Amino acid sequence: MSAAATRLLRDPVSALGLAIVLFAVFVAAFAPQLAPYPEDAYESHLLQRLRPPSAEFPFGTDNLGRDILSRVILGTRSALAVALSVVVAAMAIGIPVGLFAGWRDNWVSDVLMRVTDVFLAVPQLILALALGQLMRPGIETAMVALALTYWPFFARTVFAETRRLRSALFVDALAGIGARPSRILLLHVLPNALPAVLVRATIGMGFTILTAAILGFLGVGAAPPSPDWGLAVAEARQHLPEAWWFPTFPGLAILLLVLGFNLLGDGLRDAADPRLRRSRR
Amino acid sequence: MARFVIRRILLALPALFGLVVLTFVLSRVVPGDPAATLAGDAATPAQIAEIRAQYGLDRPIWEQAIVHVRQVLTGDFGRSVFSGRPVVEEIAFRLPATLELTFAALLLSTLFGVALGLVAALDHNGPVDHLVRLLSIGGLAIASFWLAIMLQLVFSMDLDWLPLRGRMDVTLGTPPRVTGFLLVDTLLAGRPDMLASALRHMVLPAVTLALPGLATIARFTRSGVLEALQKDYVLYARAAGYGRVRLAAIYVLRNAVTVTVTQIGLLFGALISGAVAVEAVFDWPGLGTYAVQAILSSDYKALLAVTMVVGVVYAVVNVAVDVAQALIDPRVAEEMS
Amino acid sequence: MSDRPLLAVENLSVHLRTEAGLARILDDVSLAVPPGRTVGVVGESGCGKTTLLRAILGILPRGALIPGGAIRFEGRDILADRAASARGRIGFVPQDPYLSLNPVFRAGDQILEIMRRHAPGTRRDHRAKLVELFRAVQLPDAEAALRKYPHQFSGGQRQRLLIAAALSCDPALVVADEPTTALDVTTQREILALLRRLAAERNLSLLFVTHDFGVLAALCDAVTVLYAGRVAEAGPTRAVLDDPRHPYTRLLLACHPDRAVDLAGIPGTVPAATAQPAGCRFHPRCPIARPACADAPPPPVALPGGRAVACPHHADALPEPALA
Amino acid sequence: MPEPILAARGLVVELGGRRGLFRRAPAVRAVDGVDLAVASGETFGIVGESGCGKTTLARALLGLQREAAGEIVLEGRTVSGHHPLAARRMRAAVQYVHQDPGAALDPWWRVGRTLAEGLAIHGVTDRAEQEARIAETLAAVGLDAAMAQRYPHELSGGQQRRIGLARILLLRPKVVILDEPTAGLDLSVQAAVLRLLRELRARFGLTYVFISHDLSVVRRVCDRVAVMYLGRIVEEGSAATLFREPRHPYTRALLAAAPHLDGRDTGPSLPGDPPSLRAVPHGCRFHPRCSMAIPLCAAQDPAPEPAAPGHTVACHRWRDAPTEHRDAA
Repeated sequence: MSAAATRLLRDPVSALGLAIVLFAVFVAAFAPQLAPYPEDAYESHLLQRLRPPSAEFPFGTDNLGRDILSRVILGTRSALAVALSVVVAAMAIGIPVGLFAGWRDNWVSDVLMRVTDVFLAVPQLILALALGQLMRPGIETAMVALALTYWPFFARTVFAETRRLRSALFVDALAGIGARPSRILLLHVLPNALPAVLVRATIGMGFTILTAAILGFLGVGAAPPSPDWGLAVAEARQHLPEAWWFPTFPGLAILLLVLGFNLLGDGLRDAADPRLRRSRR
Repeated sequence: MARFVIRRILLALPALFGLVVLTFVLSRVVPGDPAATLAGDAATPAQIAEIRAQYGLDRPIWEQAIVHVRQVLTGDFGRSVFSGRPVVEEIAFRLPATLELTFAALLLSTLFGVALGLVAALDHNGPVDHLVRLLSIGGLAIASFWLAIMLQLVFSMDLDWLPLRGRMDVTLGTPPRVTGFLLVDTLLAGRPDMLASALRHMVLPAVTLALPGLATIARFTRSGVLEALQKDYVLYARAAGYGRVRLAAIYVLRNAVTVTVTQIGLLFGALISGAVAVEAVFDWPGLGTYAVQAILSSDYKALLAVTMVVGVVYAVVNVAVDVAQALIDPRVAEEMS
Repeated sequence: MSDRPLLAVENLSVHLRTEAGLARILDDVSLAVPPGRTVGVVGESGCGKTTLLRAILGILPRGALIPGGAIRFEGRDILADRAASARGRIGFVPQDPYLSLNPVFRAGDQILEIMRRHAPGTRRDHRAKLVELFRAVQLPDAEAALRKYPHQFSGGQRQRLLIAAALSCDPALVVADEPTTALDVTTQREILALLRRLAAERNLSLLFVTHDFGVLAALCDAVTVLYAGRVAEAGPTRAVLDDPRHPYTRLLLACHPDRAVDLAGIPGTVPAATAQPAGCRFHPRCPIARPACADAPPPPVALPGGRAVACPHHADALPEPALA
Repeated sequence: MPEPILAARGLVVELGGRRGLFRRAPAVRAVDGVDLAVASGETFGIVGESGCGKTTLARALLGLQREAAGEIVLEGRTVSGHHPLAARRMRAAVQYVHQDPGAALDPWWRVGRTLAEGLAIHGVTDRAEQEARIAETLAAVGLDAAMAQRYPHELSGGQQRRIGLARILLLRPKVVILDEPTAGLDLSVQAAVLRLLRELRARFGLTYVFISHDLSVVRRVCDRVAVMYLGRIVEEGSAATLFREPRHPYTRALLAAAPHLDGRDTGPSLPGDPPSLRAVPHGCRFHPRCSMAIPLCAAQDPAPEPAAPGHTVACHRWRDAPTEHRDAA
């Protein structure tokens, strides 16, 4: 494990990803302290609307005169919180499903994987939109919808890993010395599948932030006056091309955070994959 | 081969049936009263009851399920709440626009993605490789709706090189609708000016939509080529004196694209998702804008139909992907039978 | 034909840059393959036999250095002169028939591509010749075999395909890398018999790399024994097997189940290529090593009968426990 | 012959049979009616080419693969007819060493933890006792106790084989099934491993079932040998007799094919590849490749019959085969 961590940090690209993610976590944790105008989350100042970037407002102000930098900082917290809850919830469903379906080879596992396939057959966004619409739009609904659409990815990943490990020689050897399936699954298969799950989760964080932003942009996620990044981009559309800074900075925030998770995920994948490990030397 | 195709189509049917069931379950299991949701916030109990009766929500659940399945199988999705026209008709009108856009994007991402992935793999750990790696990670990090707006800002509003929105210059009118695919219809109408306009309108949406796919394809092609290059048969081919170009561009690439082709199938879902946002920004009159409209106006039937149509398209694409794979790698078809 | 060898490896050294330092994989290796003869190269894993073969075929991995030596084929140095590259004139039979053919192309097309680059004639000529070759290697239904994919052949048939590929450009020399290791014994025997027959019929020279002394005995006229990148001993196969002279060869043959009086093994392990001992590379494991053995690599000593051994103490008896 | 420690009667093992929701895979009989008896303290060799069912037979004896029919008797007790977990518990006296013991270790666990786990599964949970037994066993296989702190990938091939043996020996088995214990090893390492196996057998009073395709090794280390072809044992006898006077045509072909140091050419070769288990020939399974086949061979499956005391052959024509005395090499 420590060897993998060293390898990860030695790779400049994934180290950069880790730095971005840690930075975002820091910003989210101290958002009220870091934001120049923390009250701008909800207050509006119509006299100073749509000001271009300046020393006073580094990212400019929006259509309600709110400081965009402050709102970008404040939006980090909800972006991370949404992504984390969605990924954790998706893991809570997907891992047990994948583990069971991968380990057993009967009609139940067939049914589980068919259900997973069906979920995968509908584009996530459409499914999330449909779910969101059926249960009153809002950020909580969006989170439930995203979790319900993302778990199949974990199920697939864990299924594939479990199938691979099930025929691994060391699992066979454990069965050979009389180990119970529960021991093999929990102490051996699951830990061996974890690197793949971790990679999937990291990438899932980035993916969820993106999708949540799309939902916000389309008006079925976060609702005003929440400092949601996607929502901000949507609000900015009416004020183009004059207020170019208005959509630019929230969008860059999305890009940076998602990039951080993707870089980290990519590095983790290489660190965890022994085949690529060899080729990257 | 024909047997393989038929078999593959038959295998897709359970998944489609599962989708029908899933849409039903989701629409009934979700918290809250769907009738109340459909009726809107200001509805009176009487209105809610009316809607419940109208949608058959007051019947026993199994009866609802049978009605649902029968309606979906016969393509009877009812009328849109929003426009009052049959949902099927509306979708038939909009589907070609979305397909045209997604296929254009797919073409762009496949062509450039495969080329970039190949070049990166051949320059393993070199500067080109790092650049493509960054691009392939960055391409997946950009929110499509934001990229669309930024491109509009630069290329339409600022530079005024490309049209801002829509599928066609309004002053040109529209060609007679034959296929619904504008690129085809303008050609059939013999209107090169219209074709040019349609192409110009397509550039920004297609590029926006293509970027994530390009990133994915470049990434998988790269790793596929790298993996194939390590195989014994490559060493053997080198020892036997294959030419370098042929080795990389044909011999190895064909093995690598089996992975890529699978990704194209999976990508199609992401493309449709992306199309929702991209169509919204570019006012593209396709399924994506229709879906958003349906959501914002709580048009349950329209949304159900969109979900089903997208599921069917997705299934068709994946059957095509499997057939393509069987054509590339003869072992695939034999494993199936 | 003169007695000039068809292939001569002269004082070849191959080093490889690795993370652990410079790996001296081959050091001052010489061997010769006379026309029409079958020469074996034998040794345990890590002895450098695969690298030797890759150097001859011109497919050394990236990062490989050739600090010295030459490989002459038909008189020309194919290491120094890329234009003299002997592809086509040197056929290659790889180790693993299951992995050496690209699964997504027809086996016949893969061989025709080699012929397109290295054999004269039209595609039609090539096809006709290939069918004839398929018959020569006893592939069932030669015409149909052209159209089949690799996975549609059994392991033994695939190795026949690869032998046909090796012969497709009328080579003077065929280089084979343990071509029977992946096969069952009955199939191995057939492939060995086929190689023997083809070599005789076509007056081919054969360079055969193996770790199996039994295969060596069945096929090769002469043998070169490698240890840790150096030649330990060379000579006619029967003579070397019946009366090995290098301490390594003697100990190794004593480990063979057909021969071992007792299963002794050899103390120690083969050194890593990045940490080769000074002097004779076998001396840390050698029961008759003397202090001087650690000073300089022993030069080969010529023995009667065309033999050579890289050990000045080859005449000494091994102590009893080692050959107990 | 003394009372066997491990015996099988009419053992049938089917592989790959599965009923899913949408597919049904037919089963193949990888082992089809095998009788064998392993005497206590001997090394019983099973030889055959790839796909002959020797590994499946071993896994069935072990209990990892449930038998479709037949009976397995261990130390006089019938231990067949149970699902794998119960079968393994019942047959704790039988243990198995994989062909690639390095891959048989969990890559994320230190070797010591893996060794202790085996003890824990078998009810030895006291830390001190675990450690004492591990140290003792590591010494027995010629490894330093510090080796327990290593991860599997930090071990050499020879060390991995020794750890694989230690892991089994900790459980105090009586019968050890060795699956290709020398495959992929260099000659000098192979000799050391074989020597270690012999020492351990003497020291712990073990019985070996030795699966190998290397006839030279089998001849060297086994007391008795069974030759398998397409899921059947076609000949069985003492190693000395079987190698000197092979009776079954397949055994003859197999022995003739094995290369020898003396390089002699040994008779005609065996044409063709072994047929697939999915298309087992009628009658004698070997008859399509047999040079001595007569119409009877295609019609009737030969039953094993004694050719000499302790030597059985399943062939209609073994009496007609030329008796060829092979010299001992």
